[in-house]
Amino acid sequence: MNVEWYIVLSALLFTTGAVGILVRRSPMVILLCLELMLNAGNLALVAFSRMVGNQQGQVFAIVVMVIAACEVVVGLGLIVALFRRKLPLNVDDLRELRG
Amino acid sequence: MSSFLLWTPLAFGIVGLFLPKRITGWWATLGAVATLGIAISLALGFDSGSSGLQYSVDTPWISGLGVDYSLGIDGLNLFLILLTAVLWIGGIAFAAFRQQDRPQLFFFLMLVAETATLGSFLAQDLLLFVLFFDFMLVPFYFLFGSWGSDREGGPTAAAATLKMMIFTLIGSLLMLVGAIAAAIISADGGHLTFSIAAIQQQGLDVDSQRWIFWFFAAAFLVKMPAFLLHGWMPDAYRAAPLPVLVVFSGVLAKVGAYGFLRVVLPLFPDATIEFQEVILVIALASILYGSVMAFTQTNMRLIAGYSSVAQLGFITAGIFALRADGADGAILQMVNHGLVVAPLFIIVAILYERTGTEDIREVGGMALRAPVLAALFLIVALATLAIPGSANFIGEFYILNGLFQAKIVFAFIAISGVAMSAYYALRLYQHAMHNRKPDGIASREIGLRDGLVLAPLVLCILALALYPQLILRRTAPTVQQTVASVTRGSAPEAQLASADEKSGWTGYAPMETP
Amino acid sequence: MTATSWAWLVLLLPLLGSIFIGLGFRVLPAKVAGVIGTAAIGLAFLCGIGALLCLLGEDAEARHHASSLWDYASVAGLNIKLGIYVDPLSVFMVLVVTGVSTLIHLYSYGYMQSDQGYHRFFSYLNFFVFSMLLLVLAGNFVLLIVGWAFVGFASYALVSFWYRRTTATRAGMKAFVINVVGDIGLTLAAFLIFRELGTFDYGEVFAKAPQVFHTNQWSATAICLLLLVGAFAKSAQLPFHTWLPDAMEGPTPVSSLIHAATMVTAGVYLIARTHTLFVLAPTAADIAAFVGLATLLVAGTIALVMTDLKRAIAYSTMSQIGYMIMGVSIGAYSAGMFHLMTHAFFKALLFMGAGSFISAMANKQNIDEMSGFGKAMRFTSITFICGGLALAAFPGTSGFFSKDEILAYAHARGGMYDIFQILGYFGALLTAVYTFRLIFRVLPGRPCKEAQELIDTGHLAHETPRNPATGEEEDTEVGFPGAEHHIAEQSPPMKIAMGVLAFLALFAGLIQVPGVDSVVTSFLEPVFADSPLAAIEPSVGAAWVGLGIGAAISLAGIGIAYWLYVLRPETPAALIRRLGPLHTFLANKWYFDELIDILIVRPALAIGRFANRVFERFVVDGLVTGTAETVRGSGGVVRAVQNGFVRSYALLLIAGFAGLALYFLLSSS
Amino acid sequence: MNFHEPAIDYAGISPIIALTVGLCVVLLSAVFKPLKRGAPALTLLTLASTAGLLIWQWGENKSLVTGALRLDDLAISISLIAILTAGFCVLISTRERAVSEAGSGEYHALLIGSVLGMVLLSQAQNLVTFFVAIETLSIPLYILCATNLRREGSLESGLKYLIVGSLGSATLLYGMAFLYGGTGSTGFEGIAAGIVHNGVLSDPLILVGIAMCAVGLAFKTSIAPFHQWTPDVYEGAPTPVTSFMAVATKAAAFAVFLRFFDVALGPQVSEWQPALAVLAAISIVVGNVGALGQDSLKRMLGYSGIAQAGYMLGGIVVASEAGVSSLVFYLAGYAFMNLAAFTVIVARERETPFGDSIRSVQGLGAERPLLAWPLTIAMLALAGLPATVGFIGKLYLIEALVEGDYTWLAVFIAVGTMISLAYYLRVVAAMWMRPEGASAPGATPAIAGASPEADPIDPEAGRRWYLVGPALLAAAATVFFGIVPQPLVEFAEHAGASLFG
Repeated sequence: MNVEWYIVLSALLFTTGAVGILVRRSPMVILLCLELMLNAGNLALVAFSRMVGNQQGQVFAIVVMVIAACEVVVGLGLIVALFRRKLPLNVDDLRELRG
Repeated sequence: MSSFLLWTPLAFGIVGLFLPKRITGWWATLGAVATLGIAISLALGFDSGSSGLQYSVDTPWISGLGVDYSLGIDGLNLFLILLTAVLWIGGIAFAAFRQQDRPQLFFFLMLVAETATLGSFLAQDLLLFVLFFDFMLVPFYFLFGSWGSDREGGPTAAAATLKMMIFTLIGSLLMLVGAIAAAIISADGGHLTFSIAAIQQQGLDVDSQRWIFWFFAAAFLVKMPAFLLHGWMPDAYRAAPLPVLVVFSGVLAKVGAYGFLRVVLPLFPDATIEFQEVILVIALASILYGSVMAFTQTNMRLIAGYSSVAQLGFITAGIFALRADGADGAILQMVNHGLVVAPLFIIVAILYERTGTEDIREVGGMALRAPVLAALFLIVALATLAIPGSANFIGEFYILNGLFQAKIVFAFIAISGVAMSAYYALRLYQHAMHNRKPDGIASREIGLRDGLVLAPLVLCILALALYPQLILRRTAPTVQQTVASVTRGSAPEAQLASADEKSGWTGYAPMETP
Repeated sequence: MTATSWAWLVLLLPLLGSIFIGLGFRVLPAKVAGVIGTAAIGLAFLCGIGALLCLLGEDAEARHHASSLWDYASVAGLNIKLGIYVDPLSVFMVLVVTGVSTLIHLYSYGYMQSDQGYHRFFSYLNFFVFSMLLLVLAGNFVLLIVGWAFVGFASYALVSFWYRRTTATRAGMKAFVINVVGDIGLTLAAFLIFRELGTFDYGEVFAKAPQVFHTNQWSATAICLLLLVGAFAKSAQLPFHTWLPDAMEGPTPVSSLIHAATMVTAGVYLIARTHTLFVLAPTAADIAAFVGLATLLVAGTIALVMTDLKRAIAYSTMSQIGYMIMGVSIGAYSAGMFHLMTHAFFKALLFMGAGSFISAMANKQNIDEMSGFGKAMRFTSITFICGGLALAAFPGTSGFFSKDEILAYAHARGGMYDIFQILGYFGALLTAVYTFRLIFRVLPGRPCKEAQELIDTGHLAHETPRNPATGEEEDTEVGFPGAEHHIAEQSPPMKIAMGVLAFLALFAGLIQVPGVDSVVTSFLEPVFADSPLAAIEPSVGAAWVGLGIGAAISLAGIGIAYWLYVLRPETPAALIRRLGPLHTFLANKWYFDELIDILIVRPALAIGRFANRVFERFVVDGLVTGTAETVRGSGGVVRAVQNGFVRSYALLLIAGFAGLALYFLLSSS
Repeated sequence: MNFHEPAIDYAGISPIIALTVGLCVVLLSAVFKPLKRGAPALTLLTLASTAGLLIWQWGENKSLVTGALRLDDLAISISLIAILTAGFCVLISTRERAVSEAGSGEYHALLIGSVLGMVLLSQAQNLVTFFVAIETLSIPLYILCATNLRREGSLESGLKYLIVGSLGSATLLYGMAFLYGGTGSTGFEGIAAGIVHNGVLSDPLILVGIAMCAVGLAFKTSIAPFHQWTPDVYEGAPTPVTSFMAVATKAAAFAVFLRFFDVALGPQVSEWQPALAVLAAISIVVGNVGALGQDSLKRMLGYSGIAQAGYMLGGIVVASEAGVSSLVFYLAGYAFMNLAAFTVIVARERETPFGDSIRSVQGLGAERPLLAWPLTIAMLALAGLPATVGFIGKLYLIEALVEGDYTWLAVFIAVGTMISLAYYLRVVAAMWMRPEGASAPGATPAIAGASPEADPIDPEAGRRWYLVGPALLAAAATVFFGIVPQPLVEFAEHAGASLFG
């Protein structure tokens, strides 16, 4: 069993995330999809680090997890703020800024 | 010394910003006079025999980019500098006699404009030239936009001015690219310098000459403005405040023509020869179109404006005859045209104050109570139509002679512009001064103060009419050299036809003669 | 003092006079201005005499001098000096010009008295004389052009002297523009001369030309034709003549000085001056001769029907100049110049007379309304008749000798040149008829209203003067002679001027009587020595035969006129009825104005309108606005894409990435 | 057993330490009542000391933390620009609504955090630090954008920025993964070596990797077509934050852009050069035409920022020392112009009801010359007119481009500049001239000002030293370096030399 499979899987994850962002309206789900994409990256990193045989990739992956966490936190914070302001939790309704 | 000349107006302008409203005008006038003084002292010390640069300054400015602060005076720019100095006095003094809104700013900008213009004449470094050339527009942008007049049914002053800015900067920015390209290509990996002399010495290959030539030509032709590129002119001229228009149309248009002599001919000789006829065609189109438009317009400003289009056409044609006499005439004509168009606009302003209109159909009979004004106007009008005996005639005579000897057919077409100029210039004069006076128009004699502005300019016209040699003699050596740089040193005397060697009616490019 | 320094003085005096009067218009009293003006010209005349004496003091070959003040504009191989050229020809012209001008100044001194623009008038008049002298004394083609244009301007200024008259200003414009066309012709000729000979200087040109050009070489012909454009425009020859009749809008002294005596003859002078070139280009010379002939006939026919007194005389001027052009072109140089001189005398005189009549008629110029002035204005009538006789070439008068000399020469030249003699005589017949038509219509008969008043009171109060052309009321403010003014004839200066001219008109011919004496010819002889044509001389016998025919024709003409206008006053009307179309054709001056209008004026204006309404708006402006709109439009697109949907932003981002990735993959493989 | 402590170049990382310490202190200051007011001062102190340390390190060229960072003049110069901007941001944030909303300490702490990210980013020469830095930079910004909780737009911009930004970083990360996979290293040199080693011109892994990284970076530098967040976020975010974002983010992102492409992907220069050139051209066009007719000044500057980014990208395209220096020079100049502009906008936002609409500056020339001049100068400089640093910057860039045989891109810049005049001068006209028929004052105030939770109006704002001062300062610098550019040129040349020396 060789590295391709892992890459294919991660690619699938990545696309799923991307498509999710494109089709879903709820900011929550969109955050999830972003997570998905980041983790696709992680998977690829780990797989590659196995392939090339050094640890840099795995270290990278761990760092990424931390960062991903931060992003989610911020994202959720924003969503809460929106909710507090009684704003619709639907990205398509957030288009006061345009043109 | 020449940088002294360059910065004096600016210095006065900055000081003027902090003076009380009442006296700023006079302060500015003083500044302009001081500048003229310096200019004259330079002219007096000018060695008319030599073709080289004099009073030159040359110190590195941005050594990292190979830009030098280098100025210099030679036959090409000496009299254009004097013209600038003279006309600015006219414009500023004329404005100083009148109530201006936000005077400090107005006169500050006027003087900034003078420095910028002088800079573009003095600059001997290609990039410095481009810099000043572009910078000239900034003060005029504010002057036109803020002190200009909106036209009902037409664009506001701001809009008209914006049009002018964008239009004229098209060329200028392309010129910037062209200038940099010229320097880099000619440096060819070596030490990068923008010094015109150095670039000329190193020379450019023909292919790059071709496109760079057009980048520069675009800038200069728009500035003049030449036929088809004059779209900005009518609106801008209508919007502009007249004192500013005096210097604008008097001097700025010339910078374009000057650029051809200073930059294009020396740096891109092959391209110049290659495109000689193209430019000549544009020039002829400007002459004919400008004249035709001039005699169909009814707005005095536009008559003057389109006549300048025609005149600049003559000047361009003279330069691109690529003969010493043509180019000599071109420079002489630049000065002449500046000297006639400026008083013309002052007179338009004076008439406007008396009649409240700039439409020649609504004025008339002004000569009745204003014989002096009429006389001054008459002289200006006659000079405008280049009546033989005026320096303008000598200018056109040299230009057309050069053209005639170089490209005879073009000369025959071009000269028809002379007849039309006779018509529109006299038409302007007659409609304003003669015939019956419409009711409700005050015919007042020109005031002493305006006389003080107008008379000296007219005197300059008369003086030059008596002795155009004054200019010709000093410009000739440099012009000779500049033209020779294109025609590969074959002096015009060599092309001067004698019985045996000459070609038929079709005309010949001068450089082809042995 | 040398001839040249006299010549410089000749130039200087009128210029000073003009400037002085012009600047002093506020301070100088009117009379003083007039005196200064007249004096300046008078002194110039004396200086001219001085120059003449100097020349006569030298032997014939040496009688040409060039002198220059300073380099006017000489760089890059063009060597243009402020220089004059003095030789018998120029001196001859100087004398004619200054002489006649002095008398006309004298006349104007009285005639313009009631005019507000007195200073302006004399300043202009002096300036004109200066320009004319510059024209004749110029030492190179550039200065010639300068003088040429200056007289054009002076003519403009004086034609539209009463500048509140729309007709006057329009006429002035017409005169000026047509003259500029002439200037352009000269300028191009100068360029061509420079191209071929490399100089503008008379001396060098005339010296080099014979070596450079072989006969009828294209360039020589071209030069001459271009010169002719100038000459015709100035001398009102076909087809450039239409400005001259309109120029009669100016004050009458102007018509008499500029449009009869001096300026309009400049073309003749030019041809004579450049005869060297014309000899090398016989074709051009013949063309000139034929144009002259055509003009003299056309103008003569028109003059037959003109009812406007001044315009009729103007056409007669055209026709007389036709004689001169014909003469100098076929080689009768001295004869041409001689006719130029005599014509100056009698034509100036005729105009003065006409001026008096017209002012008596309160500016009505229509001869149908005039009659009986013979009794009313005796002196004027007598001088007018003298002028008429000379013009009609009545035996013994000046016109008689000068005109017939030309025709005799044509005969002597023989060959096709006989045509000129024959048709010339026909022209002479016309001349006699129309001249005495005028005289018989104006002088005899039952005095008309004005004339009657004159006889009764000796002075008459006009109704307010009206512009004969438009009928609009003249405003006397600009100095148009006011309602209350005395008949000019009374003032002595005018009488002197007219008297002297009458004398000259009658007897000036006697200085050149075939077989008796030939003052003009022998004086001008050195100038034309180089021309083979000058050698041709009609034998005395032939000349006298010619004179005989001439006398017969002139008497016949006068007789016809008498029969038509005195014995059978109704016949003209009958003739007009009979020959209606012909009459309308002539009365409309052969429709030349209309022709030019259709061929040149209208097209030019149409182009202008097109440029203004269509081209400027749609092409030039369209170029600008079009570009601007396109840019703005694309801006709209960008902003439309910026629709605020975050998901579409994401989409674009991903699409962009896809594109980029694709590019890399494709470009590398 | 013996323990080798790693050799740590404390001097080298001292700026980072300083920032981190400052970050903690400021954050804590929010807790202690007495220090509450002092947050801005502390922030300025931190920034100043960091700047000092950076200047002390000027001229160094060494890699730190076992090759994770590289401290050289490029990094230092960029960091200095970022810090300068942050300083301005602190000043003009005084009395800003957002600050009170978010709490002074937090606000400034976030600001420092972002600066820290930038300093790191400018030094990063390893994929990991690269990614970490870019997120350290971004995440605080997401929050800062949303700090004006009262304003819907602010929150919206925050969320939009977050979503699209994370998408960008995700792409970036994935690209990094591929690069790592393709070359087996995360260090820039390592990657370069790897590329050379497996002679990759055809390795899809690396190619896609490059593409993705390019996207990620292009996004941060708001290069079209990855620009769309820019106008919205610029308009929505509190103006001081916008100014900080507009300048500092661009600077830092361009720094790593340079390092990454010129060092790591150096070997493949011929591959990515044309691609980037096209991107540059696109953003020049998009940015300039998009900015036409925008009534919101911030939005307009957002679009103009896109165009300017396009110009600057030229400096990377040519991949030469001149390119780097010209880019650094342009960034420095860009900082001054933008800061001047934004400061004035802040002032007007506070003293007029028009928010950042162009109407807020109408007649400014007569009313508040001290604000009008800076804005005018800024606009003329952005338009690249002579006697301002903007002209020299363009000159420098064009020189680099022509030298690098990308003259057509130079022509693009020229044309773009020409279009840009239309909207820059519109602002100038509004200040000094009679209003154009188009934007004559109408009834409805601008969106920003109109909404019920409009910020309170401070009629004196136009006179406050902390607004006028920075504005004048920035404007003065703009003109000064336009007339005496030599020092700035040398500064930029060092940066260039450090990367290619």
